[in-house]
Amino acid sequence: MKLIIAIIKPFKLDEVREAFVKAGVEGLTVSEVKGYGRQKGQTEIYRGAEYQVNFVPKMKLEAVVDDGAVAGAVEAVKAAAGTGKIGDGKIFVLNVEEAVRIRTGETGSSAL
Amino acid sequence: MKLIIAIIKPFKLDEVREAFVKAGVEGLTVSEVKGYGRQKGQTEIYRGAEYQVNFVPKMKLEAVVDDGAVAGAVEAVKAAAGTGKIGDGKIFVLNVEEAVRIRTGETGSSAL
Amino acid sequence: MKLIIAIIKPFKLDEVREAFVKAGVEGLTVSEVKGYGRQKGQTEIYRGAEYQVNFVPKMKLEAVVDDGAVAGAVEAVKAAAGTGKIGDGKIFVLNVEEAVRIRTGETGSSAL
Amino acid sequence: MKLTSFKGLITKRLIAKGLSGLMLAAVLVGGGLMAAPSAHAQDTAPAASSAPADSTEAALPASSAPAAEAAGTPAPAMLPHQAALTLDTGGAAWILTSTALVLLMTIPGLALFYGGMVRKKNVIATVAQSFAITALVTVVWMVCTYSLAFGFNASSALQPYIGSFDAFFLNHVRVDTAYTAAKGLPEMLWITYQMTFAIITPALIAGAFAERMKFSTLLVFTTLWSIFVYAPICHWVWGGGFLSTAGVLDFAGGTVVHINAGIAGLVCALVLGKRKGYGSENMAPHNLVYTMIGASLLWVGWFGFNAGSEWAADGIASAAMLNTQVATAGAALSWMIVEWVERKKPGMLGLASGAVAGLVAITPAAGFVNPQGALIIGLIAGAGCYGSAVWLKKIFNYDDSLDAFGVHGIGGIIGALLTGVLADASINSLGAGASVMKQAMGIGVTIVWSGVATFIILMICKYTVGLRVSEEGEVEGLDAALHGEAMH
Amino acid sequence: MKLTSFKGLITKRLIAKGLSGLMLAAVLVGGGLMAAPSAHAQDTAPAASSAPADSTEAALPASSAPAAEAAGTPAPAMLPHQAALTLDTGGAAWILTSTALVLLMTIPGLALFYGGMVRKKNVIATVAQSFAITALVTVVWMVCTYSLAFGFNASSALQPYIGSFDAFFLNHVRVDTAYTAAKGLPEMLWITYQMTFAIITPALIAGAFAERMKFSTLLVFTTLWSIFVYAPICHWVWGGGFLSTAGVLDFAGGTVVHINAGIAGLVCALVLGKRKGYGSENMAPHNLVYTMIGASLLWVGWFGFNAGSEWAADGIASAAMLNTQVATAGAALSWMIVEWVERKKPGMLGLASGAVAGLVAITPAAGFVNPQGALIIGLIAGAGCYGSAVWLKKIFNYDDSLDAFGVHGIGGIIGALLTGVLADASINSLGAGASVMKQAMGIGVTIVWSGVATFIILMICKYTVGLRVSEEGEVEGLDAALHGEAMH
Amino acid sequence: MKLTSFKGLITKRLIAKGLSGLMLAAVLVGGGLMAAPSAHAQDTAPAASSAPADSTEAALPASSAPAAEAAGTPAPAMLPHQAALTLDTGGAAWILTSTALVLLMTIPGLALFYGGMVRKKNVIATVAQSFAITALVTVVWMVCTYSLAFGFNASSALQPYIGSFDAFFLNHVRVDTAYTAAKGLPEMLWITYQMTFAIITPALIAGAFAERMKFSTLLVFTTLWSIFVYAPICHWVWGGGFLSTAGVLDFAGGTVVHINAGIAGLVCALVLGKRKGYGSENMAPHNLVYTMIGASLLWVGWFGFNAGSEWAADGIASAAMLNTQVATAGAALSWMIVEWVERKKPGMLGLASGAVAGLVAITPAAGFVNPQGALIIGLIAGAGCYGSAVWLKKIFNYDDSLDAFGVHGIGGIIGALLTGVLADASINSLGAGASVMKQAMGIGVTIVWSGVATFIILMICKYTVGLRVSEEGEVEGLDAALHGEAMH
Ligand SMILES: Nc1ncnc2c1ncn2[C@@H]1O[C@H](COP(=O)(O)OP(=O)(O)O)[C@@H](O)[C@H]1O
Ligand SMILES: Nc1ncnc2c1ncn2[C@@H]1O[C@H](COP(=O)(O)OP(=O)(O)O)[C@@H](O)[C@H]1O
Ligand SMILES: Nc1ncnc2c1ncn2[C@@H]1O[C@H](COP(=O)(O)OP(=O)(O)O)[C@@H](O)[C@H]1O
Repeated sequence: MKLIIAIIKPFKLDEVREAFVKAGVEGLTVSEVKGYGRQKGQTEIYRGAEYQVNFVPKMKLEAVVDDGAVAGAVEAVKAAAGTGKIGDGKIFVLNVEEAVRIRTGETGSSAL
Repeated sequence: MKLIIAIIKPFKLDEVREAFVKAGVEGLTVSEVKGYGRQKGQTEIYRGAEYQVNFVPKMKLEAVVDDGAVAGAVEAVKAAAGTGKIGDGKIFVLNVEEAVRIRTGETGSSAL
Repeated sequence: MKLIIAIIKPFKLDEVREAFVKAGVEGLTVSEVKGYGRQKGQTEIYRGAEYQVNFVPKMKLEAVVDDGAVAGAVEAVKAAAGTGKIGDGKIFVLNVEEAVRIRTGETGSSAL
Repeated sequence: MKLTSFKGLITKRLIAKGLSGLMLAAVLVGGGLMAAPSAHAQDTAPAASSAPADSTEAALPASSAPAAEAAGTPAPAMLPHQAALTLDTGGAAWILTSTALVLLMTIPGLALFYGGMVRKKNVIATVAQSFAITALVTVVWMVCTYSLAFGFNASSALQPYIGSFDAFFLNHVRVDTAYTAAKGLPEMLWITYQMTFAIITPALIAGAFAERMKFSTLLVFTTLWSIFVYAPICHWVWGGGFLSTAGVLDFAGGTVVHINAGIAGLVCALVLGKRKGYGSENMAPHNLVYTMIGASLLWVGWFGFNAGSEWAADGIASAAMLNTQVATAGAALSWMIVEWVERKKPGMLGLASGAVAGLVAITPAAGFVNPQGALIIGLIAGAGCYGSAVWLKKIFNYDDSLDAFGVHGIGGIIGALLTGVLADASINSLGAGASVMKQAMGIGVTIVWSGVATFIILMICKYTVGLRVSEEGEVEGLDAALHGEAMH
Repeated sequence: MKLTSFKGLITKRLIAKGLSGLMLAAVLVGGGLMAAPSAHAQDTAPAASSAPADSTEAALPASSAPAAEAAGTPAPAMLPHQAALTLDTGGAAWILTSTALVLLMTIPGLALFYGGMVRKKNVIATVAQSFAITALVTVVWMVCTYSLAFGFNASSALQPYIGSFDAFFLNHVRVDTAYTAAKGLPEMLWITYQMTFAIITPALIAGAFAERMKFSTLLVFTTLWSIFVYAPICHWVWGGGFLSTAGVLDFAGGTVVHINAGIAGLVCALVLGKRKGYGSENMAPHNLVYTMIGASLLWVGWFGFNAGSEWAADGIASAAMLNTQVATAGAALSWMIVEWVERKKPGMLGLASGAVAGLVAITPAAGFVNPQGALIIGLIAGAGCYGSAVWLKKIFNYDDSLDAFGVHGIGGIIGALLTGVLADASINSLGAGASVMKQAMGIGVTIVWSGVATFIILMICKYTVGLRVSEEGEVEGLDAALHGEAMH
Repeated sequence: MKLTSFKGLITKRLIAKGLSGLMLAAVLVGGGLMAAPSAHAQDTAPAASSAPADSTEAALPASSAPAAEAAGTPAPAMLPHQAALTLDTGGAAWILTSTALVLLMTIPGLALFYGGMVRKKNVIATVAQSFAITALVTVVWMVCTYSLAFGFNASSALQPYIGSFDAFFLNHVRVDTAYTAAKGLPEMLWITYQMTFAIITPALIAGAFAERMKFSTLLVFTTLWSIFVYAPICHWVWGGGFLSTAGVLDFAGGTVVHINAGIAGLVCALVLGKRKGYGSENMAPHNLVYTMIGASLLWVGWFGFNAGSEWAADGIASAAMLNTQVATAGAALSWMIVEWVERKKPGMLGLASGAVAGLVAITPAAGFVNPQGALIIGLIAGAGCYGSAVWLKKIFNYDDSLDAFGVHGIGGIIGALLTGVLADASINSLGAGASVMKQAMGIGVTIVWSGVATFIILMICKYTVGLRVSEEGEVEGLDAALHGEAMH
């Protein structure tokens, strides 16, 4: 099994979630994060004080999928999350050694 | 060393934390996340507008533990986090290549 | 490629970000987390009720870097995040099998 | 002393003469200003107490210093809508308070009521609308709309339709002048009190186009709307225009403020179109505590709106306050019950919406009905507005974001009609003239003028400054897009 | 004109006769309504000024229009608690304002004070309690509790214990009637002003069972409690009942409102039991800014509560306002200092709690003591309530969630007793009759009746609608469980 | 009856005699208290109406009961600053209301205006400052500052500079006494009303040292500052001191409150130094909804501040209210426009800041100028304060965190000077004496005294309790560090 981490633009969340589902991924976990990269944050100005925000709001999606499903999922996410503009985000893939469904105790792929 | 990721129901946080501690895990990191899976979110209705919330609030616990402690920790979490109801959550195990305690510079298991 | 996870004290965020950049890391993702470990949270007292907060606020930085850049990055972070006081935090290194830049589809190191 | 209610005078047939006489005086004024006061004083009696009475009253210690001084020197010329001030300190104290209460309704009341209902990314932009409208309308009112609404037009042919141009920039307004219909209150107080009504009306409309209109457009729209929609309708009902002479009863603004704002809101919702993601995205209120604060301040401030509209601290003002309280409570409960049945759970949003529906519906009736009547109005308004905000909106499928039409339009109509049914002459002698037909006429005229004029103004905005923010802006949120600000 | 204080009249022995005579009149009323007014007018003098006086007064310009008209026609029959209105415009202006201020105390004041102290998942449900109670009690008051509290019972045997049924649905209330104890104010204003007291009392109790009671239960409880606890106690102290004749001093509601609500709260806390996780989970206030806003609006609104209870704008009202300000400040500081010593840090919650403790304690004394006395009351109340909210609660280990008893019960008792000690006849002649024993008697009666009746009402709720939300609901949070709403 | 304005009296040359006579009387009082009243009554006429007039007025039903009683018995001795109360119920009703409105400005108004502008970790500490200052200054005022500010010093050599010590702890204050300059209001009301001004002034200063001063230091600083800076300056301008006799016009506190607080703020900002991370960290306002609520309550409450400063409900009070509304709106718009041009986007913070700038600037002019003048003042103040808050602060590079100086100091100076230019005698006869030179003199004196005294007080604090929180505390946030509390 692999852990797919996708960092995307917030307003793409629903589209990407649907893409995951279409790609056969039945569950995922989302966290609100702040990203630093090529895309710069907007500058806040108030009463003359000027401040360049270093971080831009992003969404981090984490989904553990079967080895077989990885390629398809990655493609799907890429398609759904892309706008062609800077700051679209990244996809990372890590190896997962074990998975357990707490409710049933099932392990491995059947736990997903 | 392994990274144990546990996604659980929010009100189970304290019980699971204690379970980790009992299993000899001395530290962990928690983040508030939103989960998508079999358990569906409640529907919000306001002034006739109806909206099915896709995500349910969850807690994500991350703990890096010695290889030897993994099995016990996973069992402990499973026991503590379970309610038998859908949405109890998942446990994932990943491999960790290195760990460093910033304060002392210790590395490996002694850094945990 | 490796995923460097650094858990640090919140007010060190900017210094650590700059350290990463100096070490050649061009992007990273930050999340607000709560940490449990040796450092204990402060006790809240209100109208006689006393409550020991188990968790202390921390920042989690995640950066995927080239294998070659790992050592330098870890050193840089250690230097920047350290105060010598308990609760300075941890650095974990995990292996990353694939990385994709959504905007361009580039993969591997060039996606970072 | 008891204020002779202007609304009252003109609804009484026998006074029609006095009014036409007033017009005459107004014309004379055109001819010779010096002649005006006396002529006016005589012709409009009992609207204005006779000149000698004035002077004697002016001599009383009760009158304000300037008036006293004026008594010595020959009084300077007055505009036809003006009379000498014969100060009613108790009444003045209550209206000074009421002015503060009605301003409180818009800022922070309405700002929070609306601000809590939008998504978090738009809350600053939403509260900024109420705040900016408050500042803008204040200046517009001082520059021209007060004169257009409450001035008496020198031409008796025009007076039924529009006020005068003589009091632009509050010209000729002095510390010792009063408005003819409220001689116990300094005109400057009258101006400020009425100004707060002119402020909240466009602010209410903003609920219909929330989360998508440009800020610059809001300013242009508000300016034009105040001049071409609010000022004339206010003049027709309260400034001696044709609706008041026709006997339309509107104690505190059901027609002028709420139906007017509601219809304008509906037109705005239809012309601007829906918010991006309407129906698919979750647009649930982001902070119902803000909405609760807003609804509460609207409730409290409405005492100044309704009980203040008696322009005195007396029995009718007390009746208006009691009726406001009872109707609001009744509406909150009836909305809650209907919602409980249909949605299975009663919500804070429902309680707040129901309360506002009741406040709106009792507005035209506050000083005319008895408490039992007020309870009936409230119960009907709560359920009725629930229906319009929930079912009507679904059926016709338009995006009246915060239900400006659903609550203010429908609530105002319910209240205006029921005023004709439930007016009780033992509460207010003017109630004797009440008639559902007259009320319906007033409603109809308001709907037509407000609807058409609002549409034209929107078209002007559309082809000049434009109506909506960019799509990215709408997604990013109006706080950042329009104001470069954010909630941290 | 100066209002003749009803509390005053009946505390003065010589008036006892007049009152029994009043009862007599009340009986006559039963027999023949037409006969009542005159009979009443004579027997209750000086409570009610004599009929001729009335008519002359009615003739004064000062009286309201309807009254003037009434003067022409034969005045219709009045209920024994009513008198002809002789309008005091300055007083009316201040009480109209005070009514708005006291309503402001409950919504949004108390709603925010409490809402900020609960956990985030319960904030909407908590503010909804205050808002729903406001709507509910308004209707109950209009339907029956006003009549039960302030009506004069036709039976002189019953009058000491309960009011009449004649004014249900505000029957017989007119724009030109006044309450005998406040002839300068329209009765409709009196009704609305007193209504705001009836509203805040049950809303205060809610602090004791916050975060666990069902919403439906809240509505049933509030209705029964208003009828069987608030109405009678209000009648005993302010409606001419046996406590007022016994000379118990309660200027603005220390007994009727605060001790009453505090005791009821304690009973609720004991019967409902603790919140799930009490003691182990962190239940610290989630938003002390809301709490600060609430405490501030309580403070400001309390001017209407205390200074308004003079029912006029005069020297005693001014003394009440000054005393309120001084006592509140003193209590905030003394709570802060004790907390600073014990907890090492002074908190915003402490400043707010201390201020409210001072407001509660000065309530019964506001118009009776001098500023030095007010300072003493404040300093004692701040430290005393800290003790009860922090130590007492720990010792007896009950979960009075937001300290309804700790602050209102204890604070009210401290204030009621000290009123007997510090009342200054040079401030208010009624203070001459002050006695700690009488005060203690009033406190005792209130504790017993409020405690027992509240317990019975809770039992009725328990075996019908049930008391607490489900355990899952409590964990999930009342916002979602009860109202299907959430803070986003 | 119309109140004879004290400011007025002493600006009129011919009254100088009366005043010196008053001093004489004051001395006599020292000799024989019994002799004082009559002497005082004669010498200060027309400040005090003659004794017989008093008694007759006292006989009127309009006067308060205690006064009436007093009329019977020989009136007890009065302090030189006191006169017998001749109650103006309408005026009293309005000032009772105004007192509530001005308190509302500080809590929760100013608390939220400032609380929203700081970072989230400091919001509780920031609102706690306003709340604690309210409690502390109330007690200090009652103990000594009222007497120092408004008492008449028995020594005619000292009276121009400082009040008396005779009214410490409000000694000799009775329900039937009034302040000589406002005989229609009970002195206890006058004390409470003026107290609210003494409260908000130090609370305003807090904006300059926000996010870094110790709480204990705040309490010490506020106490000393109230006694040594506020009390004397208040006495000079409003207590019959040398600035009032010199003819400086300050209708509602431009000099006493705003310039005074602004200068003190600047000194604090310079002495305390910048916040850690100033310039590098993002210190943008964390919650502009709180700031909007605060600005709105300041706006609404300011009606009590400005229109209340007429001490009556009359034409001039109405002018003050209208002018306040117009100037505030003008300033909000002009700040918005300048910001729109320079920053490309108009912000909610800008609208709120502009409104406050307008409120500050119109304060000294409110009852002296006409509406056109008010609009001019507003437009200039909005742009002017934008310049000082944005450009000036950048140039001189100091950290006036929330622009106490930028808005209140500069805004107050603009208003005070323009009062000299735009005062209109047809609005207020006192305006006749207006002169820019006199105004500049008043400003200069205030700047020097406030600047020097504030610096000395800060030095005392520095070497005793210390000024700033620890660096870790500043990083962790003042909520946790100072109060052990947090927003959840
Ligand atoms: N090396 C990295 N490790 C982890 N997250 C990264 C890394 N580089 C970028 N990110 C995340 O991806 C987001 C987008 O990256 P950015 O460089 O701004 O645009 P693009 O994805 O088009 O190159 C960043 O905001 C950050 O959250
Ligand atoms: N494949 C997955 N990858 C990552 N997180 C998952 C995955 N499947 C489920 N989750 C997380 O686990 C939570 C519980 O899963 P769900 O399917 O709802 O119930 P259950 O675990 O009992 O089957 C989800 O809300 C989500 O946060
Ligand atoms: N085994 C672990 N797994 C994951 N996170 C950990 C682990 N141990 C500690 N942490 C994180 O590191 C933070 C600091 O650790 P702590 O033991 O408090 O101090 P130190 O880093 O000095 O040992 C904790 O608050 C927690 O967030």
